[in-house]
Amino acid sequence: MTLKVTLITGRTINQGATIENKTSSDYMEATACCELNSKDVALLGKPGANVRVKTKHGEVVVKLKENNGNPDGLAFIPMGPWANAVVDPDTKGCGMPGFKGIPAEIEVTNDKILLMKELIARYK
Amino acid sequence: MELLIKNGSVYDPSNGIKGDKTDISIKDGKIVEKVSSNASVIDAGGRLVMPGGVDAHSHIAGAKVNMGRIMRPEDTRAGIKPRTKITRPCTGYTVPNVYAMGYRYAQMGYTTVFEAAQAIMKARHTHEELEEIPIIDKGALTLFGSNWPTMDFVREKNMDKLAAYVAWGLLASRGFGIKCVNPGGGEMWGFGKNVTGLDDVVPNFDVTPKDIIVSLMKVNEMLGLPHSVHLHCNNLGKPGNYKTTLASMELAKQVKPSKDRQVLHVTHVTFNCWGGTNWGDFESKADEIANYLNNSENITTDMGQLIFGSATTMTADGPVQYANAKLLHAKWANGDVELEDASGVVPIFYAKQVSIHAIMWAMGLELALLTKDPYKVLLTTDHPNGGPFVNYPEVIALLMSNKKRQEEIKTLHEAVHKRTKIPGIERELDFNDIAIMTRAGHAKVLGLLDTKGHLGVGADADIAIYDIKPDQIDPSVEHAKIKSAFQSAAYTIKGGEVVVKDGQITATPMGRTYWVDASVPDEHTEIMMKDIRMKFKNYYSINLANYMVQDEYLTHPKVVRAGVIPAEVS
Amino acid sequence: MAVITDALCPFCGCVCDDLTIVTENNKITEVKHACKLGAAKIMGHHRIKAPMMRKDKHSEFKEVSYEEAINEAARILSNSKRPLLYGWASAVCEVHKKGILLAEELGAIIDNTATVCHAPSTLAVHEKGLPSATLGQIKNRADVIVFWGSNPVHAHPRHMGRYSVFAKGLFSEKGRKGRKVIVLDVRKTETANMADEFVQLEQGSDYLVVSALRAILSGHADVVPESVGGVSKDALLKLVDTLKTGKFVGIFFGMGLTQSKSRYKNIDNAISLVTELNAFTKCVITPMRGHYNVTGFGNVCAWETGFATAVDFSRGAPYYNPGETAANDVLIRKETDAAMIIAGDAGAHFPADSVRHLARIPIIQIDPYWNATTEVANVVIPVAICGVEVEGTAYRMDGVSLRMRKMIEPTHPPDTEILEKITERVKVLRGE
Amino acid sequence: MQTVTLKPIKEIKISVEAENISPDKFAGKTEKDIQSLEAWMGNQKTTLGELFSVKAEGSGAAADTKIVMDGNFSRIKRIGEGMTAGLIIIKGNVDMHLGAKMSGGKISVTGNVDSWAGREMKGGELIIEGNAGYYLGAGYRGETCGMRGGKITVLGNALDFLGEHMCGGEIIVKGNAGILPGLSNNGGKIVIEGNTSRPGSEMSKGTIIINGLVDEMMPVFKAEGTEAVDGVTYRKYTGDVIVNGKGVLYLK
Repeated sequence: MTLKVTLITGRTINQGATIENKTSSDYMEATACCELNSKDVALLGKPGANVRVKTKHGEVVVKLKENNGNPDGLAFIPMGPWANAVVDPDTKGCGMPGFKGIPAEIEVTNDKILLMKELIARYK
Repeated sequence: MELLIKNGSVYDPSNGIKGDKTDISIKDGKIVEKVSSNASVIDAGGRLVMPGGVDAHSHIAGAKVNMGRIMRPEDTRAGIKPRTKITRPCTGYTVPNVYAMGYRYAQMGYTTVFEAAQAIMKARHTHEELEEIPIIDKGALTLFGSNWPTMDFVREKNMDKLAAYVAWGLLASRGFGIKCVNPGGGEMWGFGKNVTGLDDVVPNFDVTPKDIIVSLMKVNEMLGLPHSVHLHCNNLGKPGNYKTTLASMELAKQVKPSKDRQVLHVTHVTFNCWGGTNWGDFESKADEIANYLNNSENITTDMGQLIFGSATTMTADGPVQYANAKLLHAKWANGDVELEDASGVVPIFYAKQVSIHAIMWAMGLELALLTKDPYKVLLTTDHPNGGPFVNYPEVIALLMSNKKRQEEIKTLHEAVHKRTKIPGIERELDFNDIAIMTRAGHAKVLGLLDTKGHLGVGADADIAIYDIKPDQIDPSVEHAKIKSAFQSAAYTIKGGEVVVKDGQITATPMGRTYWVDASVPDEHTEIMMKDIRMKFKNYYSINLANYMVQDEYLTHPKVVRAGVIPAEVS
Repeated sequence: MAVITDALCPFCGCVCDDLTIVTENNKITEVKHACKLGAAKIMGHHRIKAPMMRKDKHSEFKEVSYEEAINEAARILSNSKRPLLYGWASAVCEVHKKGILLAEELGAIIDNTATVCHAPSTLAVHEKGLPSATLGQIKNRADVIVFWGSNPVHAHPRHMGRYSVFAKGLFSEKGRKGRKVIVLDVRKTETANMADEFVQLEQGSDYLVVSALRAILSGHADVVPESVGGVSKDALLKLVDTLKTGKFVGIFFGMGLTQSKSRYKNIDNAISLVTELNAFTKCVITPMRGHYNVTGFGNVCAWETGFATAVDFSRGAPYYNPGETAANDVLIRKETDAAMIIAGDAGAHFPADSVRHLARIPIIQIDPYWNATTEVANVVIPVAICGVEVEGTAYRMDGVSLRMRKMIEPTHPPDTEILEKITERVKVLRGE
Repeated sequence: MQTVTLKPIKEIKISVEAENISPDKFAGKTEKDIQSLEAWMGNQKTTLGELFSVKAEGSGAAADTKIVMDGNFSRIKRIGEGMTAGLIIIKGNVDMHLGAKMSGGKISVTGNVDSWAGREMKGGELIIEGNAGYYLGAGYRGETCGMRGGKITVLGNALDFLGEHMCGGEIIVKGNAGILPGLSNNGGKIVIEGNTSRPGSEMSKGTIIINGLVDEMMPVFKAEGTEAVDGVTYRKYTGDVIVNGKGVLYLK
């Protein structure tokens, strides 16, 4: 099943608490995840599953998480390298890329979540 | 280092020199009796020599100046100049970057400039910028007029505590003197309101602007501060406000000066000598202010001259800036500072065909020309409120030439004829008057006449040489030449070093920052600090330990000592 | 054991100045009063030990001397036709000054982390100004507090306690009880859970909602349709009424506005709303700045160059035009041919396309920590941590400047020293 | 009559600022003079001759000067900046700020132009056969006036913020436009044949005509029934009511 969502990215407290420790598993746990409400999560599978998030700009595998503050069809990935694999680079004439409001598709996958090092290595 | 300036036509009003051919000897940054034969020599060749310019009221550094830059990239791009081997890049017209600020003043022969308003809580920012303004000496006046401790101590009628607070506030902000802006109004703006006159009661504090002004004047003289209270009157920006200005000046009679200077400096009169009751019957009452000045002894003013074109208004008077923004449909920055004061920044364009602007243009000139004693009216534009300081030469030319004024009047809205006296004023100021209004007067008003604004022995070797031969020019006719000569000094000498030659920057030494260390009895400070500690505990959003400006922010300090004058002397 | 009181927190734009730090043998053993974010940073993480260089992006780093790394950094930068100096927000203002001087020397673009955070707010300030106030003004007076597209529970954990929702002051002695708290967001955040009113917007519709509020405020409710951006007209009318009748309204906004559809125009519009509200009450607006000194960079850059960020020195004089001169603009266009990333992590916080270009060009990283930028760097120069090991100036989100304290002695040189040496070396290489 | 032909002679990756490519700057100059005119590539000062082959024929004043640019100029900024007269014909794509501040003459482009084409334009004509970027005919940061006069025609699409702060002149987009066209329009005329979204916010004067679909309508306009413009019936709206605007928005 592929879920069509609008993706936003942003800060979380755990992302912030580990931001100066980006090689750690804590940072990865805090940021390599995608939050959906339980209804949307149920459409895909269970929290903790690996999901592939795909946009026009790229794709990335992250862990599925539940956040019932999200309305239906809204996905949230904490800011960081995993989120940035799929955001819109267009700066819209004002210098700011599109970190929020990106149409995305989400599906469960067996692929593993890349480490920060591996993720960045893809760009080399 | 020795330097000798020969053959200058010297104007040094406070030493009574009016165009005499006098040599000036300089050693180690000071003016001395004479120098050895090793001294390097500048032959002024009969050209005009004056003390370095002094500006007692300009907005050159701090939170609101920088907000002006941040909100006005269109102004920044108006004054772009790439870096050179000596100079950093310059930007801006009304809100220049720090480098342009120093270079452009120096290029006009100015060597000392005072920032006219800093809130204590934001003083660290002011000093960060002052530290990067090259060449000139500088200092900053500190806002006290709406501070909660000020109003508390005024209400308690406890002048000892108020004096202790002012002394401590000057230390905390490394400030030079007391600035009082729309007293009481800053507090009321906290809830979007304002005072309407000297007798309004400020809610919750139970004091009036009058109480605040008089009390601050009293403690200013108790402390024997070099400068007097520096007042931006209530009701600024409202037609009819000249009455408030006159009533504020009248308050000065209640206090005796502690030294040979005014007890009250009323600033940028262009913005508070307004007659009429609305924009329709708006008229100049600068003549009334001048008349008052001519009949009083202890008040000084400055012009705040309007310059046509782009300006950026910036002031601690928060409510007036909101009113401006609304009136002009312009962008508006507001900067309330907790427990202390307000501020606002609004861009404006002064147009010759707008009646209000034409009338305001006349006001500063009327004030300067109708007031007999030039020591009572300093030349300022309230930079950048009336216009940028780079226009001082334009103002000088207007003051020296009735012909220029009449030519200008022809291009203005007709209201200038009906609502001002300027068309009929024939007086033309001479070089001595100008030297007072741009140097000696400022130094005297600031209380710095010992080392600034004159060329006598012991003075700082801050000197300007202009490409004018005073005995060979008729300023009335050749006003364009006057203007261009004052725009671009032949030499500016700062602390004995040539920093400008032929209008070009030749060296960029760092100037000093003046601040006043005023002593009060320890027991007064202790009592006062109890209140202050309570305010930090309950109200401020930072801790007392992080409030005071640290030594690191004054790498070239110049401390002026003052303090409570014992009862038997005062 | 040493105890430092009134210490300042070098994490977020709140710059809390009431921390107590306990140290022993030049190690921080305890941090009191800080939030989770501040405590984590101050307690410290794994550090880069020594300067490192590598032949190409695929080979392993080798430790080198500072001198070697600095010389290589200077060589890379002075050979560059379109250098970018990016980051700065996690450093004190003293570092920014050195950085701007280096940018001038190189003819570089200098940009800071606001470019992916609140730089759009600055663009809005160009249009409409910024009616704001210090945080203590909110604390003492505000009876209505609005968080729009910002989530302080996560991003500024002590904001509500120290400055806004719960803070007590002279005219707000009841604290939380005397205040109405409104949250506008696209999802119900933890901050929204604490609010009296939560207004849920459709993602990307903030601009429309602000305009609807302004239309109602200006007496034109008749033109507003029954629902705007997922918010009912009734809710909008009620919101306007709440805002109008507050005695002092404090609005805080975050990246929900700066990064969504319409970008800076959302803030532009919101600033107008605030200005117009002042006809009815006192209202101020403040951006929730992220890094503790991102506001400082904007200030230093403004007083030195006239522009707050994204300054292009390529022709010797400052030129500014985000959309053209901001970091991602030049990276996505693949113009940048060398970059220095300092006190900010472009590798982690820029879109993939930008990082892809960073991975193709020589990169110098100056930072205390190993992060995503390290993965694409050629030269890595570790430095002391500003605000922990180095003192200096920082500007709180409301523009109040504060002096960060030194808590322990540094084990690495400060950024200022590295920048000075690079600048000196660049001058030598250029024969100056 | 003078005709100057420029062709790229190398691939250019770093943007070049070439405000000297203008009939006013070329008028009366020899091939050699033109070759030695300054341009900046990043932080390197260079010349037009280093970047382009320059062929000049004839001589004349700016009004009689035609510049023909043939090739890919997608990294050349500020072409025709401030030009007062003459003609620039570009067969290819160009970078930002094409015809910025121009007050006369004509520029036509067969390809695409990047952002800020016609920025602060005062007069003259700009014809873009391809697509335009962001801020077409807009202003500079912080200024209250963008385009003041002249005419811009885009045969393709334009991106966001077109005609921002326009104080006069006319912009016609045959394709679609991005969000917020005619923002703070203060007297200009904008015609969009295709689709757009959020038009006319904060407009105080001027006219915006949209023949395609409007994705999202600003909640700040008063419906004024229908009105015919050049024989076509439109729904008419006036606003922006927030600023007591007298702007007119015509939707099909």
